Amino acid sequence: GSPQETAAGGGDSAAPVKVGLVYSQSGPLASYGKQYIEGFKAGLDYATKGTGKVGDRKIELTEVDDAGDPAKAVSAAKDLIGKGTKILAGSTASGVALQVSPIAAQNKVLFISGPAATDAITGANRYTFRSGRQSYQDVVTAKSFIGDPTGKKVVVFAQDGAFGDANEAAVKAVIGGSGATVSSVRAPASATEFTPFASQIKAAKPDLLFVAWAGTTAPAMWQTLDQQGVLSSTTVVTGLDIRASWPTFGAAGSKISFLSHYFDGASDTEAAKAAKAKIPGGTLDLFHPDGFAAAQMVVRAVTEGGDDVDKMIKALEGWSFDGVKGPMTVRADDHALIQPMFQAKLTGSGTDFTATAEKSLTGDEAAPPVTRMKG
Amino acid sequence: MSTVILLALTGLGLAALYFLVASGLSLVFGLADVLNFAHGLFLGVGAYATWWASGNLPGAGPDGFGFVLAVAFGVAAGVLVAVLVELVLIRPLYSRTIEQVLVTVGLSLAGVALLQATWGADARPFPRPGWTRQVTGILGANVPNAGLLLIVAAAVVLGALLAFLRWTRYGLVIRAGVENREMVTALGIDVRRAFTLVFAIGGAAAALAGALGGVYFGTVSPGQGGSLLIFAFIVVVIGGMGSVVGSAYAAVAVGLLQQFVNYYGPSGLGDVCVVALLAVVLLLRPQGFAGKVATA
Amino acid sequence: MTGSMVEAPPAHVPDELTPGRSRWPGLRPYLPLVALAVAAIVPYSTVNLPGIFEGPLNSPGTLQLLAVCLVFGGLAAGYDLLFGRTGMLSFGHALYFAAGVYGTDILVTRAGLPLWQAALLTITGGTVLAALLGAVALRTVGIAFAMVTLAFAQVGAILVARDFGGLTGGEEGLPLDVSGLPAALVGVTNTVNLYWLALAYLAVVVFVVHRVSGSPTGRVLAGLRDDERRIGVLGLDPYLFKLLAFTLAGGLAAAAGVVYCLIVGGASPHVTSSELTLSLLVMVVLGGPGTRWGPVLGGILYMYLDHRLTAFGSSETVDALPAVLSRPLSQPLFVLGTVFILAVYFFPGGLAGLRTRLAPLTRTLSRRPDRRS
Amino acid sequence: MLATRGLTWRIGEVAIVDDVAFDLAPGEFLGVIGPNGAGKTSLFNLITGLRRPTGGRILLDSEDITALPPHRRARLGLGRTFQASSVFGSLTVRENVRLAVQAHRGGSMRLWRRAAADREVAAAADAALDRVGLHHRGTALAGTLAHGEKRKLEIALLLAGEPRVMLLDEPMAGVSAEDVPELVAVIRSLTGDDGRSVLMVEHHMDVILELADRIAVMHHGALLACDTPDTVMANATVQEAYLGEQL
Amino acid sequence: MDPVLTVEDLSVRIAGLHILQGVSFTVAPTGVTVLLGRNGVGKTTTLRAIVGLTPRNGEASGSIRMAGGDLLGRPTHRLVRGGLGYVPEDRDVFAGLTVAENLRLAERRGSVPAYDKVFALFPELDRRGRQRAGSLSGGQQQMLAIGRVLLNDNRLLLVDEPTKGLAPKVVTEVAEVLERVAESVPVLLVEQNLAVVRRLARDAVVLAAGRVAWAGSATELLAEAELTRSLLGVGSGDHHGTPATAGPRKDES
Ligand SMILES: Nc1ncnc2c1ncn2[C@@H]1O[C@H](COP(=O)(O)OP(=O)(O)OP(=O)(O)O)[C@@H](O)[C@H]1O
Ligand SMILES: Nc1ncnc2c1ncn2[C@@H]1O[C@H](COP(=O)(O)OP(=O)(O)OP(=O)(O)O)[C@@H](O)[C@H]1O
Ligand SMILES: CC(C)C[C@H](N)C(=O)O
Ligand SMILES: [Mg+2]
Ligand SMILES: [Mg+2]
Repeated sequence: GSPQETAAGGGDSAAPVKVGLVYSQSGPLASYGKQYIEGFKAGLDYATKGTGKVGDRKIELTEVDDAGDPAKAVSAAKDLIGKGTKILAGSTASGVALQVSPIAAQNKVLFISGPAATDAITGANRYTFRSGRQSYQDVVTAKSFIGDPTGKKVVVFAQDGAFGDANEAAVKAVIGGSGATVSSVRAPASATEFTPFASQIKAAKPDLLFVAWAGTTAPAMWQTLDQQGVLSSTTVVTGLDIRASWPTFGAAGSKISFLSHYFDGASDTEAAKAAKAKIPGGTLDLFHPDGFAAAQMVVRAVTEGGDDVDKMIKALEGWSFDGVKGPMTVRADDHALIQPMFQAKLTGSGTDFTATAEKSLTGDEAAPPVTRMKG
Repeated sequence: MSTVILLALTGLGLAALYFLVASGLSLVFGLADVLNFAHGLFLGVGAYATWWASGNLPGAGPDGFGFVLAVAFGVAAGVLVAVLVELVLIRPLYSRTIEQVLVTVGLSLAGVALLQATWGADARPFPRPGWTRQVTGILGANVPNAGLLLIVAAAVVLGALLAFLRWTRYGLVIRAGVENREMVTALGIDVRRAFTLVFAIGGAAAALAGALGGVYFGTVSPGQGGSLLIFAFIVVVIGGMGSVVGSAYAAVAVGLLQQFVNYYGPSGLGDVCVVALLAVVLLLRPQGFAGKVATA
Repeated sequence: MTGSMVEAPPAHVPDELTPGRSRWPGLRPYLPLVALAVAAIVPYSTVNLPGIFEGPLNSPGTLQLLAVCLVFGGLAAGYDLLFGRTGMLSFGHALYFAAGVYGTDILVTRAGLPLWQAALLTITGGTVLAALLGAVALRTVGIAFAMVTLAFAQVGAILVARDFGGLTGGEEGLPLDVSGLPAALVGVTNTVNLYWLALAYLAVVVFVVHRVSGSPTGRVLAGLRDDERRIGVLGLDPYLFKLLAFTLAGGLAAAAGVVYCLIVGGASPHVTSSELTLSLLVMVVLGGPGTRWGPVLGGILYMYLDHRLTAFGSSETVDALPAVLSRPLSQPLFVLGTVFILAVYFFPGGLAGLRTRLAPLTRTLSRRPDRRS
Repeated sequence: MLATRGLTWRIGEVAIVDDVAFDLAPGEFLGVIGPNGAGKTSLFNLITGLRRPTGGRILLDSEDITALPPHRRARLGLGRTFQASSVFGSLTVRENVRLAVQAHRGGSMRLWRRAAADREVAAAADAALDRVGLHHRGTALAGTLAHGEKRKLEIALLLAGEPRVMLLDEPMAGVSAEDVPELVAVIRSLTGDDGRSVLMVEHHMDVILELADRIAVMHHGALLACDTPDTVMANATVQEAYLGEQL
Repeated sequence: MDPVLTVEDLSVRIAGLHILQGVSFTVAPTGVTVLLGRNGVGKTTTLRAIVGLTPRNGEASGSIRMAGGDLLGRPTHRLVRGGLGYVPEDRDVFAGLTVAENLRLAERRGSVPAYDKVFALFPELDRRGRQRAGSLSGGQQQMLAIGRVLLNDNRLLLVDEPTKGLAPKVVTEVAEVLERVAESVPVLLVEQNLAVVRRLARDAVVLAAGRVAWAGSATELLAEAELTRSLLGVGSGDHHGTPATAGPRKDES
């Protein structure tokens, strides 16, 4: 054999289409991964009308666990590409998405990023698409809570690192750009005691507090903000995480204004009904729509492009479709996924909480600014 | 002014949490000479067992006596696991310190993964009495009751450990046993039992820390123990390995430093300061604050 | 007691300092070269090893996995220069590896330097960093030394996570900008070149470590491991030699970082974690500290398991088991952790000790036919 | 050759070594005796630099070496053995001695040479092993040696460094009666060569009396007497505090 | 009289080395039985096998009987509680504990510790109760090591090189103490100092090459110059360990 040889992508019109899904089956983001794959399977079923086939060609899924580690994801991606896979999807974590995306570009295969929220994936290169929302869309939704921002004082409370940086930058651009003064309080992601930060926030007396915090310390953080009177003194906005996390907000939950990517009941589309019917448990959650949309995009790409990645890209660019959340559009310029976003309220107590939609933003209302395609 | 009080008291709460985690670690490390990376697992076991008991154990619950019962169950579970670990895994490896470290590393990986396999990776809300969510006004500062609970618990644990070391023969046996196990046996003492006891106490302290940590964080998740462990290690080392009192001082220093720097300094500096404190203490006084090994 | 963790990495006589006792004394020195040659032509083989690798040996996925394993084999061998051969327990070795990974990535991606310059600068920088931090940390010994190195590495981890000036990409990491890289290192079809690069790195490390251990300096390092005070009384400055070992190991780790960055195509904060140092320790002890091949094998095996267990966890065999078994088994870390524990019990002295442990067995096995006849 | 002036080491209030002054002439063999805990080993530790004195000076060839680290002193020709055998346990006996030879001859900071290829080092090491009668044990791991063999290896390590001043700390302790004469002969030969001096702590009085030119007596950290064997043995305090009633 | 201890065909292997290869001897119910032999012959190994301290990587076989029961394989702490006192070769006092704590540790359950007896023998230990054992001089440490064993009633004492590294005066003191102890408890003693042996020993066992080379009356062994030379490698006149010039020598006991 030759060391440079890779398996040929099947040009055979009846050969199965290989789709590689690299996502977190284990590791800290395993539950996001689980929703993603359930959503994907439901979406595939929906888009192929239950056949699992595009034309005569079966869609053959290969699932690989990356455990949230980019190195493992890259290995898996190379392995899949080497075996002739032309379509990669998955990436639960932003770090994974960012490192798999260049691999896809280098090898000219399609990559549809999953729940990873990082803005940097939008416009990363022409081979990279996304099936979920991005931080910017979160922030635009947050802005809708304060009406006219002119002259208002906004504080961002975010963890150190890229996720926090991205959110802070987005708030400065979106809300600061329309007249508000934006300042930030940052804390290490590993912090366990939040009183100093709560005190700093309180001292700043904001009109709106935007919180970008992911991780297991979130409940302690909310409790401290509540105890120190931050939640009752101002409008506090944050993203609504998966269902399992709702009870951890405790009493603080009802004092927060949530922006939401998705929760069960936020929409009542055909796709949502189909997804609900298909997934185990019958209750939709945060990242089911991402998997569902990814499958819809895969089917579209294969239907229009066959084995030709360039054609797949053409077929996806500018494509509008009805996803779980509602109408979605793959923006041709930078492959942002334009999609509706929601405002939500959390009610309930103990372990029993429900989210209700207060308002929904259309895709265009929540659209991120166009970025330049980098590669 | 009230900010300073608030920061000081919450800093002490944090210190108490560090101490609770570190005390067991310090005891096991200082007395049994085992650098126990599985301590985080004991923590997790305590937290999850408390959580489980409060939902499933008859009589246990999130409030009042039920809560005490749940915590007691959690502590018992921590003791059980620690004793099993000592008997099955550590005992055959005494005097092979590096191997012991490896086994505890392996155990921490496997154990936490097992918790995750059983109860999932996501944080679960932790059942706790309503008053622990409230605050108490002290000199104009709203001090969280959970923090005060931690401080009280830490003081009790400190007192109990000191009493154990000072007034029982076990303290003596174990201190001697670390120096020379064989010679303790040659004096007619079953030193293995004493070491199992140290693990049991370490496990109990860890499980209590896990349960009270659950109260403090409001949630329980598989990785919680591990993330606290690194600070606990720092506390143990700064305090002088194996000195329980030293750990208490070190915990207070670390907790307050972190809290105040986080408020007055730029973000992230709190952690850096703690790490710097560790480096400075060790460079100036390699034996740590207390400077004496395996003492009360 | 304070130093007891470090006193005795299970003692092994360095291979290099003992006379060989081989059955084919003439062939023995060439075995490593034979092994190297075999490893070098692996990419030409289409052999399929089902269950062991996903695809044939020459498939990109397999080569990528092998490349990662080889780099870690080398990294572990370099770490063993500290731990197994000099008796220094550093908990912060990940820092120098991370410096290699992030250094290359930042210099290539952010500063736009050509690869060779970036690599050179990074390795030099990593070595200097190790020398500087080592100079401070070596004022302590034993557990204190372990903790000071841990503290330094922790600061590194915090800095990377803080993402100053967007330089490191924080928790998301920093993908490598390949536009300026030699074409031979880019693209899945060129994975084989990365494999060869990793193999070359491993070969260099093994050669360096072997050479150094067998040198007059290596003799001093071995002495340091046993009795530092005695070395001083013999007229040698222990500090200097320890610093030398620390710096050399740091440089080798930085070089590993460069190669790893190319193989993985980016940097992520995983490489800064103290768990990485801990796993280096596991690799070395798993393999056999102070032996020539032990740490290499340990590193390779560890990384192999680390990567492959995720596949094992999601395989159908595991899924088919009852939930009590399949749930834990589908957690790669559960299996990895269990493997360590078992390894500690069943291979004391590491893989390298296996030969001696198996000796009685092989002897009885080979004797049996005689007796029957 | 070697001298101390007012050498003192205190831990807290207690003087472990108390204002010790003595002179060691070239070629002289000075025995050091004194009750257990008198500070003999501590004195050695101060002279070789393993401990820092809290007062006083140490002179080697009239040069003040008080502030030098142990390895610098060794380079100046100061060698010692340890009371509790301290050999490189995981190295072979031969490697132990080669290391000592190499440390003495320089060239230890050579990363890229083959240590085994240095014939001169090997030859010198073998000569030292021969001299203590350990040649046949060359390939054994030093850690597995029996007690008496370790004592001999200690002396071989000392010889390998060709020191001008040798400090021996209880070389006979625990050596079986059978091996004593042999070891005594080796130690006796130490001073035979060109003006080397020896300082030896020993509790076996017959050995001391056989070897020493002068005897120094330490008690409670201080130097009680330093004189010819006969004078010292006749000293009433020495009799009372050290020798006691004989068996 | 029946022996208090009977060792039969004792073999010990450590790390693959066959250190004891079938050692058999008995210890008389009164007085001191001394175990002699060159460095590394296995004297310490023998004592340790008797109290069940054969290291992990070693194994002992054969039989060690005391008052009928076989000791081999029983855990050390049981043996010691059953009345076997052991004074190890390197004293092994707990350096970090005080003298009083060292003694307290040696108290055995179910018997009243005989502090009076110990302090009568070693008044020094009483005076230095609060001192850390690690800061005691070598001789004081040796006294502590012996004292903590004497705190309890024993049926047999195993004492390994109690005079190693001790000043001549202390050697005499230790020998006197052992002499007095041996009046009530049988002692198995390992000793290199022939003067001490001469004074204390009633019976002698000589080990060579992992086996018993000679056993019998100690006086007989030391009286015959040829025997002493061939077994112990020293002329009987060479009283190693005693000053050649000083003081009148006491009569041999
Ligand atoms: N680091 C230390 N801390 C406290 N005390 C010490 C220290 N080092 C030595 N000492 C004490 O100093 C005294 C002198 O000890 P040293 O070892 O020098 O005695 P020595 O004369 O060599 O005795 P021996 O003949 O028993 O070997 C002893 O009482 C000892 O306990
Ligand atoms: N743990 C061990 N591992 C390897 N070898 C050992 C071990 N313990 C003892 N030996 C070996 O067993 C032999 C007998 O040792 P032992 O200590 O019993 O001798 P001894 O007669 O007491 O000698 P000495 O007079 O020097 O105290 C020696 O060769 C020693 O090296
Ligand atoms: C909190 C989550 C929405 C984070 C997201 N999956 C990311 O990794 O960016
Ligand atoms: Mg001494
Ligand atoms: Mg012995």
